Amino acid sequence: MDAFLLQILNGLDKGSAYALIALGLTLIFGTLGVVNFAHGALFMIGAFCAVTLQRLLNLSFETIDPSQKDFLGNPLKVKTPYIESWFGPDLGGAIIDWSVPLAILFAIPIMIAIGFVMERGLIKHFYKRPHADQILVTFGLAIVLQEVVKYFYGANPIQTPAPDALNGIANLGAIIGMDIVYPVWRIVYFCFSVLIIAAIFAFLQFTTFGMVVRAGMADRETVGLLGINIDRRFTIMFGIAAAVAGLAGVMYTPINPPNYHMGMDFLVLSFVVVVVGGMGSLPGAVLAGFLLGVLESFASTTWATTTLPGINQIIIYVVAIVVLLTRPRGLMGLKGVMED
Amino acid sequence: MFGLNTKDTKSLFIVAFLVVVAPFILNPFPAASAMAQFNAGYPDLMQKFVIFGIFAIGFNILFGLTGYLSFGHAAFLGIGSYSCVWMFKLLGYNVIPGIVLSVIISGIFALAIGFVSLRRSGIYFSILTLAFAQMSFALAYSVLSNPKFNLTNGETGLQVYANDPQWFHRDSLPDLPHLFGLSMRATHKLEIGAWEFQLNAGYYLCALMMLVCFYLAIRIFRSPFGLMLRAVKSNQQRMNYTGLNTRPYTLAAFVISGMYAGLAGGLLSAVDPLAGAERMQWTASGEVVLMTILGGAGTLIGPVLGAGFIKYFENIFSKINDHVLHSWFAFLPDGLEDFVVFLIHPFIGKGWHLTLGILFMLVVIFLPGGLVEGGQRLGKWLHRRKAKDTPSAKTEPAE
Amino acid sequence: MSKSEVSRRRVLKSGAAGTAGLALPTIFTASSAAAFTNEPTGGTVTLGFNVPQTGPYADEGADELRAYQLAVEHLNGGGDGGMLNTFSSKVLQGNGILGKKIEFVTGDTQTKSDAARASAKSMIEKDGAVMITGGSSSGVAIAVQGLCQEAGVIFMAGLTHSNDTTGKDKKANGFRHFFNGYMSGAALAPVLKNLYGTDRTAYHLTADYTWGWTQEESIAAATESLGWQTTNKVRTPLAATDFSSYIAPVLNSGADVLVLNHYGGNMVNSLTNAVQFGLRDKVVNGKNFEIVVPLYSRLMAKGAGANVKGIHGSTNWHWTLQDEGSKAFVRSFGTKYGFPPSQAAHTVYCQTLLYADAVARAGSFNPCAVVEALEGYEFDGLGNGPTLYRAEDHQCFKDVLVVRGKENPTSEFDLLEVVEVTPAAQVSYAPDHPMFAGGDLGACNSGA
Amino acid sequence: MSILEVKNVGKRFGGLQALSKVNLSVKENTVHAIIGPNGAGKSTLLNCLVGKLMPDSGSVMFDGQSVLGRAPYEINQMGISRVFQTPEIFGDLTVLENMMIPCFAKRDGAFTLNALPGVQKQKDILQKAEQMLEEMRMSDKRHMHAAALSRGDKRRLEIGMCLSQDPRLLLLDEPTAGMARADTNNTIDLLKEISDQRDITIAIIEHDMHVVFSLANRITVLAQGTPLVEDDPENIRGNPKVREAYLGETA
Repeated sequence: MDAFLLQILNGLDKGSAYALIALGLTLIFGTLGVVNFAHGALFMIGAFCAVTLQRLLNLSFETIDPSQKDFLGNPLKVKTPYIESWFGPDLGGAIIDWSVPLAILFAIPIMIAIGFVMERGLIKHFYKRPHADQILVTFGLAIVLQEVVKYFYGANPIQTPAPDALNGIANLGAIIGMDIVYPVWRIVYFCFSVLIIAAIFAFLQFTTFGMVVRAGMADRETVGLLGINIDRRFTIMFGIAAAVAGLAGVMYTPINPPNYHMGMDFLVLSFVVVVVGGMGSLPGAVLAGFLLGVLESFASTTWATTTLPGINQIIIYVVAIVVLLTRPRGLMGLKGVMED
Repeated sequence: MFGLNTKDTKSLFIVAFLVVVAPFILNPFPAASAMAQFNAGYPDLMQKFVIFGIFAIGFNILFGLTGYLSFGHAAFLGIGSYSCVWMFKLLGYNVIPGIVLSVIISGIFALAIGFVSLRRSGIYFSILTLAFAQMSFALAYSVLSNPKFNLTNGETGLQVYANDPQWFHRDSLPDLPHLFGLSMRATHKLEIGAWEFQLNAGYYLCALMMLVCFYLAIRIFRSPFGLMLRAVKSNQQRMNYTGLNTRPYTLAAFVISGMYAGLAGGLLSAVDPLAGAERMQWTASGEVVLMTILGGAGTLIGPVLGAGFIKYFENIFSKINDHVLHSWFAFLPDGLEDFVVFLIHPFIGKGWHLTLGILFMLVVIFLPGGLVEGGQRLGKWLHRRKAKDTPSAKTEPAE
Repeated sequence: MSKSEVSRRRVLKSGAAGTAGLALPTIFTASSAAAFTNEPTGGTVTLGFNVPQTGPYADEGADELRAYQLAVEHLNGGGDGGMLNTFSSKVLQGNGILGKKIEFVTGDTQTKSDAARASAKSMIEKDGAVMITGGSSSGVAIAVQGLCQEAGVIFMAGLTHSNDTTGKDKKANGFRHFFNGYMSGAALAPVLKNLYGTDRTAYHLTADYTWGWTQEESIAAATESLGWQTTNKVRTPLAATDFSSYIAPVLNSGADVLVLNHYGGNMVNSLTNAVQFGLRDKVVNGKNFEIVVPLYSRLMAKGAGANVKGIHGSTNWHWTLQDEGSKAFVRSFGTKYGFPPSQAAHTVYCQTLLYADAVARAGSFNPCAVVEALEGYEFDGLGNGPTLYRAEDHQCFKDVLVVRGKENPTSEFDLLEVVEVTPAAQVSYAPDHPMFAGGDLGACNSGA
Repeated sequence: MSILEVKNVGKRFGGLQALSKVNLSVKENTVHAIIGPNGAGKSTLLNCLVGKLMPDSGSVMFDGQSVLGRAPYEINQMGISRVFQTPEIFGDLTVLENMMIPCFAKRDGAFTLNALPGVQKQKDILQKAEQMLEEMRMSDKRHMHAAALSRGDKRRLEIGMCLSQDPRLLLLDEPTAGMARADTNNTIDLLKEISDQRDITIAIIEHDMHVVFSLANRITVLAQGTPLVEDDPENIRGNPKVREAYLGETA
């Protein structure tokens, strides 16, 4: 039973990342009608915002300590972060320790700016072009972005730990008298995702801006005829989608250390999620994200893999095929979106 | 000729000519010169050019004509490769049975996958094909290579072992893939002055296959069937209300392009008898999409150009290192040399992906019709210049 | 005058080659005068360094490339000579190989068999490389080794740890300096016994491809012979990034040791996840829960950060070793690049030296002569103590290091500490050991 | 003799009864118009005839055979051709190619793997397509991309494509919607010519009374998903029920 609950938690946790990425992807599909293959790269850039902030906070000056030797036998250069010398070791240390949560503030403006630049500088020119062209150009962009990151940060994963206070495990089952321990940061990640998803839905549901965007998603031309500048709003939506992907990346770093190709790892999967959810459907993306996350977790159990060898590697695709064959437009897809 | 109109016959002959003399024109720089780095006229790369040319030509029959964007065509490439190596393992190293089987087996798989996937269109179709290909990849990489039932030999790749049956193998035959005794690795080196050219048996076999494929593709493009496929891309609704059943048309195109992919896979094994699972990964499927679009989807020669373009970058740019750069710019003063190398460094060697990514973007942004459009524009521009020159030349005497 | 010479030469050469080509299609080389593939005729010899430059192992590839360049520098007489000074064989003079200056070409394996073979082929066909070396994964090593066997050049494997490389996929033209899965198990087992006792229950998580399987088989066999139980062996997909759903069942499985048969990004993530789930601080059956990573690499340990603390594993070589060879290598590498070399860098540096030395001793670049010179060759001074290149399978037999993640690292490189140097005798096995059976070395191929 | 018999056809969309108890009989070699105000169910009825929608009840017989349950292409092969409200043509292909496709469909059936002989070798098809273009007075535009044609020409092309199959029944869905007056009149003339010269039945759904009364020799008026009356044009013009339901405001 507790094993079952643990896998549910794992699934929800995985699903959080899928849902956040897919949400952004489908927002861009829905609003701009653009297939954005660079969306995984945005997730990756978000993660590297956290890495960058960690590096910035750790910027150090060197003092030579003659009592210790480095690997070549020279006196060891001891590094002290500026932050620690400015704020004292306690506060400075705490700031460094909390670099990942702090990176949220750091990442939001950066990701929105990247989103704006991408949309205005590149994507804008591809609204009228075939989807194949959009795929190619955004795929090219994704390669460029990831190679640039690789150039500066290398190919190996970079450890970006969560704050010590959030690094341990919590006994979730204590309330119901069971022993279900789960990493605190993963719980944080799940709650964070739910919060972001709720915020996006609330934003679209309850603000005038959101209403216009939703109307635009349904029928761009009509809204345009009303004299509303829908393009500017869509640009902002692109920025928001980029920020969502970026935040998903920032918060993901303590779960698994980021590397430059993590975006590509998630890209194919998040496309499957979006399509299973149904093109252009925001609730569909979220639903499919969590659903596939949970199914993937259960397929990874020993029970599943001994019954059907290899099921853990193909479950996502099996589900995708079954869903698409039984529900032509995914779980909650709209008719006529991306069918030509 | 060959049932083609003059224009197509001409382009077929041009392609045939280029393919035959490729070992020469791809090696324009003397072997010892610094520019030899850019020579592409060695057997492996030339084989890759034509084999991926076949792959892309086939993909183009589906994507270019019907507009159905398959993201899983690498599966057929991989299946073809595995089939061919299995023939090597069971029958012996003659390439004919392997190539024939690779086309048949991939055709069967294409029929099954296409039958299911073509029930949907647009991105839903793309994701279905992607899902099938990724499943094939995942299974080939691990489950199908377990010791009890080793169909693919997993990560290492399927290869011929000494204890394989090879029923028809005789000692007089080469211990490598061969065509009735002519080894696919047989290479004739021709040294002309400072130049060195390599004429390779495997390359010419693949080249011949590519010409046949190219010829068939022209015939298909120009046939009523090709017309129907273009009609599918243009307006399925009208197709249906004109009494035409679109499903078998798209399925036939899917199977044909799957067989092309299988043939390409078989040839890959024929020139190098090892079939790796990576050939089926989505990135490999993506590659052929890129080749086709980059070259010019829906055009006859575009996919071949795109294939050559990508393979050239992969194989030539990845091999340029700082050492080579320094030797090129050695004539510059030291500081400047280092600076130039520093500037170019991110784009070569391990940075070849970056260069390729940038080029993708540039081509798509500025040449929506791919390289073929680039060529057409260049041709028009030259034509205009010529046209400008000619009248002035004519008017001169009058004055 | 020079003009006419060129044209005469052209006529002669192409004529001769033409008839030879028609009469008997030769493999790889055209002029039947050549004794073997890519026989170096000028004042230089070309080596092919085929390493991952893109993809997840690009950093290891980059480190290998640095070591290769250092080795070439040393062999050509540049720098401080590095391990040439401590190497037991003294035939290398610092004047290249057999007086020919070493040149090299580099390529990108992309950690894909196809790409690696394409890159190696271009080195052989286009650049005339007489030896190919490199790689950072077993699949690639085996694929390229097979190619080199067919082509008739020597392959000096880089980082490849699967038993198969010198087991069922061994080839006469291929040589491995790096240790393997069996050796990891054999070296780790006694240390684990001393540390954790004989009454232990192990849970295996294994990367689902050939290397993972041979690693799992080796370590499970070694620990079971100590009396340990194995509760479960779970295969994880290579593409997996989040291991939570594989780690969670460990919690209540009753196991008290988790063995992670993962490498690279897989290892970084699975270890990070295992620590996340509190496994390192867990107590099962009154015993501290332990995690073991059979194949350690410092570059990967860096990716896993603080999570490696106190976790044991094995490694081929580590820069903190204090023998003269290691010290000399670390000094010249560190001086040139500013940081200590990785084990991948070490093994490829050694391989390059060993190849050069074998050619020098054989007095020929002919692959068959090189094979003969390397087979059964014993040497010392390359950082691993006395080492044997066994003739039966072309595997090096040398000491294996058991290492542990350091609790208090003094620098970003100081992540592992050597716990034990397991002597070569203890990790040796018979050439026909079941884990290595089924292969056939075959005869050396010089391509002639 | 009636070529199309619709009996008791009903169709619901959720809570909306789009069609109920529709009975319709189209006589051979007539021009039969179906008119009605917006939302009367005209398009739904048409879609039921061509296989796009499956009615919930009733039967649709064409020339003695049921069309229900058949795919659109099968129904077309039975001899029903459809002209859409906005011309559905192959925009990426040339006018001549557009015209050849229905000829192939007529000759080769719903699917033929005719992949090797060139299109240019199909002399009979070429001849027939050229002849049809001639008839449509579009020969001079044969190498234009169909997408580049004017609205009126697209309509002519589409009608020509349908006629090239020699259908027994031609269904037209508001063929003059959105057209300028001159284009509308041209289309009326064209359709008149067709019905006069060919052995063909035409069923037309139309909004524009000018078109209806210029062409039709039988009219069915549909209101709220059910036929109000079926009669000759003269009688319809004078029918108070129709005036009330539909013409009252517009006539």
